[in-house]
Amino acid sequence: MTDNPVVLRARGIDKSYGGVHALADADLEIRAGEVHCLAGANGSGKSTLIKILSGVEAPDRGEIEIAGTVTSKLSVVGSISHGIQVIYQDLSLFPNLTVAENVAMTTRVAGRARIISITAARELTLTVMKRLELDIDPDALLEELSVAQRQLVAICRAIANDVRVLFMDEPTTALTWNEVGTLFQVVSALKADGVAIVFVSHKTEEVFALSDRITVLRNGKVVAVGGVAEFDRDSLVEALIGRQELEERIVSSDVHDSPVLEVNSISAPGLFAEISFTAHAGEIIGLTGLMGSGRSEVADAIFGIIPFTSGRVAVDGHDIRSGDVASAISAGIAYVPSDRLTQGIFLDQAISRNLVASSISSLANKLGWLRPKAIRAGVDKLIDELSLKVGSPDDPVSSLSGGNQQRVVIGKWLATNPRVLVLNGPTVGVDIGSKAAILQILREKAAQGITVLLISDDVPELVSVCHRVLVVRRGRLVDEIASQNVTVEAVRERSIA
Amino acid sequence: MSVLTRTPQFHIARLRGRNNEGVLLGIIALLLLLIAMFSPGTLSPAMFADILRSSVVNMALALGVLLIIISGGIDVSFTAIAIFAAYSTVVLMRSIGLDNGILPFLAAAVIGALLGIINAVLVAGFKLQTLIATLGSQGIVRGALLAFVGSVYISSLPSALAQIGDARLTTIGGSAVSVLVIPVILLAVGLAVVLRKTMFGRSIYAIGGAPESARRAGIRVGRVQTVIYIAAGALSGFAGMVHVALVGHASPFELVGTELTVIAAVVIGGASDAGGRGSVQGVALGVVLLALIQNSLVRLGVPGFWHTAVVGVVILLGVAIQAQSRRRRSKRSTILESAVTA
Amino acid sequence: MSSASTVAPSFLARVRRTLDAAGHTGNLGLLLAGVIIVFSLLNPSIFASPLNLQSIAYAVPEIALLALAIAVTMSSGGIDLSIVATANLSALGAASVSIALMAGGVPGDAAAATGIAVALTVGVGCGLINGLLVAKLRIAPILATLATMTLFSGFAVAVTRGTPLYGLPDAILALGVQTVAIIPVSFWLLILAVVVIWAVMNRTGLGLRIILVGASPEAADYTGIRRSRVLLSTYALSGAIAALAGILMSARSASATAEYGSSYLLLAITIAVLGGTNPLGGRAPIVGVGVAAIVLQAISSGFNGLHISPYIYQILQGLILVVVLVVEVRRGRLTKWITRMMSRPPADGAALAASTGAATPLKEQPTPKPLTQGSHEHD
Amino acid sequence: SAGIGATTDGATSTSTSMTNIVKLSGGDWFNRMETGNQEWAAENDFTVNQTAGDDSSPEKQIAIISDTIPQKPAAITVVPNAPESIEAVLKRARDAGIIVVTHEAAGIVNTDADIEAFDDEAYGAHQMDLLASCMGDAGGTYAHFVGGLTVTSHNNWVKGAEDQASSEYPKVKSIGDPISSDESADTAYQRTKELLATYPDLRGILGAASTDVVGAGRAVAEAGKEDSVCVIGTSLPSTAGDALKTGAVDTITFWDPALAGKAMLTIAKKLLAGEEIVDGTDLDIPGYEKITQSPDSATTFFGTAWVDVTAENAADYPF
Ligand SMILES: Nc1ncnc2c1ncn2[C@@H]1O[C@H](COP(=O)(O)OP(=O)(O)OP(=O)(O)O)[C@@H](O)[C@H]1O
Ligand SMILES: Nc1ncnc2c1ncn2[C@@H]1O[C@H](COP(=O)(O)OP(=O)(O)OP(=O)(O)O)[C@@H](O)[C@H]1O
Ligand SMILES: [Mg+2]
Ligand SMILES: [Mg+2]
Repeated sequence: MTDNPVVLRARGIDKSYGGVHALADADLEIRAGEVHCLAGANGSGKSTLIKILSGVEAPDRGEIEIAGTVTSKLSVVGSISHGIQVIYQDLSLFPNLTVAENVAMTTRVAGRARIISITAARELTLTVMKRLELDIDPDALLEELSVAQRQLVAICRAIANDVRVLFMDEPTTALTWNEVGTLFQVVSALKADGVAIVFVSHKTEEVFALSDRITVLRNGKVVAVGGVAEFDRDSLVEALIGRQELEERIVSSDVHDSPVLEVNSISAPGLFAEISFTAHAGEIIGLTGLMGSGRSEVADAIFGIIPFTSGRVAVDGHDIRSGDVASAISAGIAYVPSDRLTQGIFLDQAISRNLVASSISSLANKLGWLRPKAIRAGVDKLIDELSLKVGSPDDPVSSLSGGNQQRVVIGKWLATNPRVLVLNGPTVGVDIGSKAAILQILREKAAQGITVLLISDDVPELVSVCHRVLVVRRGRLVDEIASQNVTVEAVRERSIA
Repeated sequence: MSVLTRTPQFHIARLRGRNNEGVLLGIIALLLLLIAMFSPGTLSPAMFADILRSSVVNMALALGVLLIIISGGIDVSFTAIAIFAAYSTVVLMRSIGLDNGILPFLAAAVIGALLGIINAVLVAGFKLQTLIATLGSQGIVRGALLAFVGSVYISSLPSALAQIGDARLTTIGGSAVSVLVIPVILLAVGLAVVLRKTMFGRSIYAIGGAPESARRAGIRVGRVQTVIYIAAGALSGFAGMVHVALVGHASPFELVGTELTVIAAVVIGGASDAGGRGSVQGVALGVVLLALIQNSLVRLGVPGFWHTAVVGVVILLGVAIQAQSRRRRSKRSTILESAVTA
Repeated sequence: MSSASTVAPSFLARVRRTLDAAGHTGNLGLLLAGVIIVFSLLNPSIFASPLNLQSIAYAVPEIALLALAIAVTMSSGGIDLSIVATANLSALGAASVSIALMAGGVPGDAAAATGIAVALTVGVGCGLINGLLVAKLRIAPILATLATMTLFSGFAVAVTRGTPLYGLPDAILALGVQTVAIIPVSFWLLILAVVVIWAVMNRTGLGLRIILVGASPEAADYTGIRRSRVLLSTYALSGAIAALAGILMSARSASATAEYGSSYLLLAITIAVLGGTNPLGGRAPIVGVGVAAIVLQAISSGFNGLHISPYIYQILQGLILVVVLVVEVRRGRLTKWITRMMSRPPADGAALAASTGAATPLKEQPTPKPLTQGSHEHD
Repeated sequence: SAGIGATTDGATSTSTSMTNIVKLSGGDWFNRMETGNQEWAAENDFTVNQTAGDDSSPEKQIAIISDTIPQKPAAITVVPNAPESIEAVLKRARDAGIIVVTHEAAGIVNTDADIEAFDDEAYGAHQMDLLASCMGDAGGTYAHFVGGLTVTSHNNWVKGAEDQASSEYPKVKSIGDPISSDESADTAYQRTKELLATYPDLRGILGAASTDVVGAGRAVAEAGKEDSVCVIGTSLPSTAGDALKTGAVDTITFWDPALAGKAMLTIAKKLLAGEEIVDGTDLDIPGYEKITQSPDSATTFFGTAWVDVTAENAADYPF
């Protein structure tokens, strides 16, 4: 691999956003036909580096060398015409256009097309989808697709072009395991064609399974570069966060017998059917299954976002009205949703406002007037309890790193003194350091008698905190792995089956 | 991997049209039926000519608004631009003694385009929100017209222009169809083609749907916006001239104040206020629907004092139907998702 | 060396810091001071005279209240275009009820109180209709209220058959002409309303919820905020404020009609935005909106006093809106935009060359010069 | 009945300026009034400023009157957009010692004198007389356009015409409510086309806004019904002259705004000089030689200043 010619090289890249130094003197070298992993904790600058190499952002300093020319800044069209393609972390697709138009868009822009042909776009799309063994209606509007399908469309769009360097910014977060498998096959095929692939992932297993070389970023600086053989799990984790990862199974034996959350045979047509389980005070229950198995929908239904048509959900014996978030909250359920940025936080609002958002009524007197002192005390307590790294509570929550933002979401719910804490993928896209902190919070809350329902497909994470793990498949609860049997192997085996 | 089978309701959705064109046609048919029941004598070919006549100017104005709404913006300055361009063209023609039937339309379009640059600078250059930018430019343009160009009613147009305004393409049931219908139809068809078939047109939808994605796909967002606002200015200027030619006089106080009606027509025609959606066909139906209502009130014998209220009810119905169908569409998306998981 | 030279900078620094803390509203305050100074110099005998300041104070309240109604709905991420129609309908409600009561022998003050209550009820009712359309039927606010604007004013024309209602009780009329400590009663009412609305938006659960819903409706749903209930309250609040404006309008014009204030709609939006309201929601600068209303009215009044054409004022109003926001958005954008617009798009195959400005092959020149930022694609 | 004199201490004002506040800045009508103002100012030792809002909304007019008060002119003459709406601000002006004279505001309370070119209902009746004589013995149905449904003077004319028809011309019938043209000739044109389609036997159209007869006349001419449909209404020769020539419009009526402007100023000057305005006062202005006091309001006076213009005499009125 190291003999292959360099197709893209970045040297001494610096980039600041206001006060945030996102990249500091970062170098990156990409060779033809390699799979290059760009690793780093949240906010370490991976996405920023990709945006600079695709011409979306201009670096403050540094140079980019591509195809024998050196520049201080690429244009988007320039990068595309040099065969650079990106699957962005947020996909960057067009919800209001059809699948075919989405797939064909970049090729047309780069080709300076003036007139477009729907049929040609459709054909292009079908060709690419055949290659990926996909069957998505090219005439469907993108907004009608599921998140996983959109992810696949983004992949189609990237490889529909004449691609020489393919950046994939966390492309697997929304995919099921078999979709990930197909993606890996495509990656191998592209690699065989001499395409360079730059791959961002927080999943260490993926990193080792796929990459030839690894570049590790920390706080905007490159802290390690080398062939995959030069790393092992521990050294990678150390490079990522500068210390060893703790992911052993720490589960308290302090579970009470009293049932707190009772889910009794709830169904929602087309989503899930006859789900039943009981969770006790102090218990952390894992809920896992393939993407699209219905596990997220079960969580949504318990919180009242999706109505269930039969069965009942009760907290401490009190029934919750189907499809009524307010009744779930007043029964003591708290919910950390899967999409932090759009569902979890109010991005431009102050950290303090985010922290009180769920407990407004308890912070107001009978006439609806807020009690400023109570608010300030509550906010300070939470910041302390969650060890949030904040400048001032009046700063916008957008000024926080991803891990801290996620802790704000959890804190917002802790302020309501919940009986049941439901978390949907709380550590997705969160770096290892924050992840450990979040899992520790869950353990502490369980120890205080809160019931925790953790929806996740991160098996080591489930193993590390859960007393029991429930497995959902095709909308049904198919398995329960009891405490003594919770191991990485067991969970993985049973949820794939 | 995921398999998406096309469900039957998907085909029904296609029948309704992506922008509810089918539903709009239904409402129009219903209104015609009402007229046929309550005032059968007036349901004549002449009525269609009348509706065409009263749709022409709004249609020309709506084309520019459509461009901006698809791109995710909103414009309240276009009527000011329209009347500025048309009125100052007439003033200019009178002062230099020019008498021509074609040039004034071009001149008004050019003046409109120049005024469109103000919006382009504010939106594409300074990144102001479009409502703010066009509120500001509306005041500037209208104030400049009345302060510096003129504030008097010009009762007779240069004769060649007056002739164009009076020229009939044909007469349907005693009602004249102005030749000015032709350029407006040509512009509409042209814009429809541009929006559907050209990269520029698709870029407008892309920008309206997801601006940051558009930039990342290599679309020059600022440049497209600049062209949009200048083109919308030109269309408004042209529309202003059509108005002046049709009414046979030039008054600087006209058109301004009708912007919300035109926007309503565009939105009833299926353009999304959030951007990324809308079609020329839909807008044409929206414009015709509003013209039909306004033209039916007398025919249906609605008392004069109730006219505005009835128009309000119909606009409410129109926007409610569009909102409901959008909701249904987002529901469909979850249904499809469940079809995948099942 | 006197201590004055050392005191001055620190004093200025303190002023600067206070203004920074006040942010946009502080800048508006500066603008207002500037406007007053300029017009006092241009028209010394008249502008700063108590009578003229009084005249400004008479004009501000109704339009400021309408702008506040807009600001409240904007902070929830919506807009209420029906405010003027609501104000008129409310005023008509107040007028017809109080006139009828007085005709039936009820004392004027009681009739006035009842009338005001009726107006507020009508205003809240109109607001609830808007709220239902926005929250339950999920119609985009700009469209829902565009429709109700036409509906409400059409309804008002129809029931009054276009004729104005006269003979309001003296207690209502007094709001339009009386002063307390030289300042018009209506201006005192405005101050009271600003304080109350500010408190509602910043010190109550409802206000916080409105702002959060405006900041992110989806996150609000996932936070357990009952969005439709909040939106209903938002539009009801806006309707109530509009009703108050309606009462002041009828007090000032001594009558109630269906078509008063048609020029106020765009002006109210302008004031709300100039005051610092974000049309996309999440911000409710109530005091800023009040100051913005005074700024525009002071300029308008100054122009009238100098016999400058109202059309010039219209230009200036547009300019102020645009310039204030442009200055805040950031300078330097314009030159960037112009260069970008002037540059030709690169020709086929030469995309990179164009994008790199002065591209140089690596071999020939190992240390590339820092390249000029010129023809870049960067918005 | 008793005449009126200045009821304020305004007679002591030393100012020699007067302000004429009209409905809308610019436009033929008030430009003509301004011509009269300046002629009058040149003949009398006063300066006269005309001012107005940038649109004809009552709220802007209130603000302008309010802003005029601090300048303390000797008098203000006002043509209100909505007479009722300026009562409160006029009261403030009079309290500040300014003489207030109004026009097109019969019955307004807070004025020193209101001078009307004519009695609104008499004017409406006069238009009905013209229409009835044009329609002939057979009579028929007619429609009435107003500039806006809330314009008081237009509504008064409508009422005057209706009352005249029901008492004098039983065969002349209104189709119903007046129709709003929104002050737009084009709207009048379109509504007229619909009227012609809906009421095939329509025989007459009355217009209140100056553009109404232009639009209506055009629709009538297009339908080839110049001879069977009478189009009569308020307009100006400069606006409707062409339509009169072609026969699309039969007769227009109006009053000369220049003379109305002069009448207001003359009254103001008389009041300032301490003179009284009484029934029969001669303002020495054509049409206002012997003004009559309204039976309903002591401060309202009527002239007889309306003019009927047909194709024959249009050239006599160059505005
Ligand atoms: N968009 C932003 N604007 C302003 N400041 C920011 C922004 N993003 C991050 N910061 C600041 O930069 C700091 C470093 O961010 P970064 O994402 O690298 O944190 P981190 O070390 O990864 O934290 P965590 O472990 O919680 O994810 C943050 O703590 C924050 O104060
Ligand atoms: N547009 C922006 N404005 C302000 N700060 C930004 C912006 N984009 C990125 N940042 C900040 O720059 C830093 C690097 O962000 P970047 O998105 O590159 O991180 P990342 O490594 O991709 O993180 P993640 O793993 O969460 O995707 C972070 O502190 C981030 O908050
Ligand atoms: Mg990233
Ligand atoms: Mg005739």
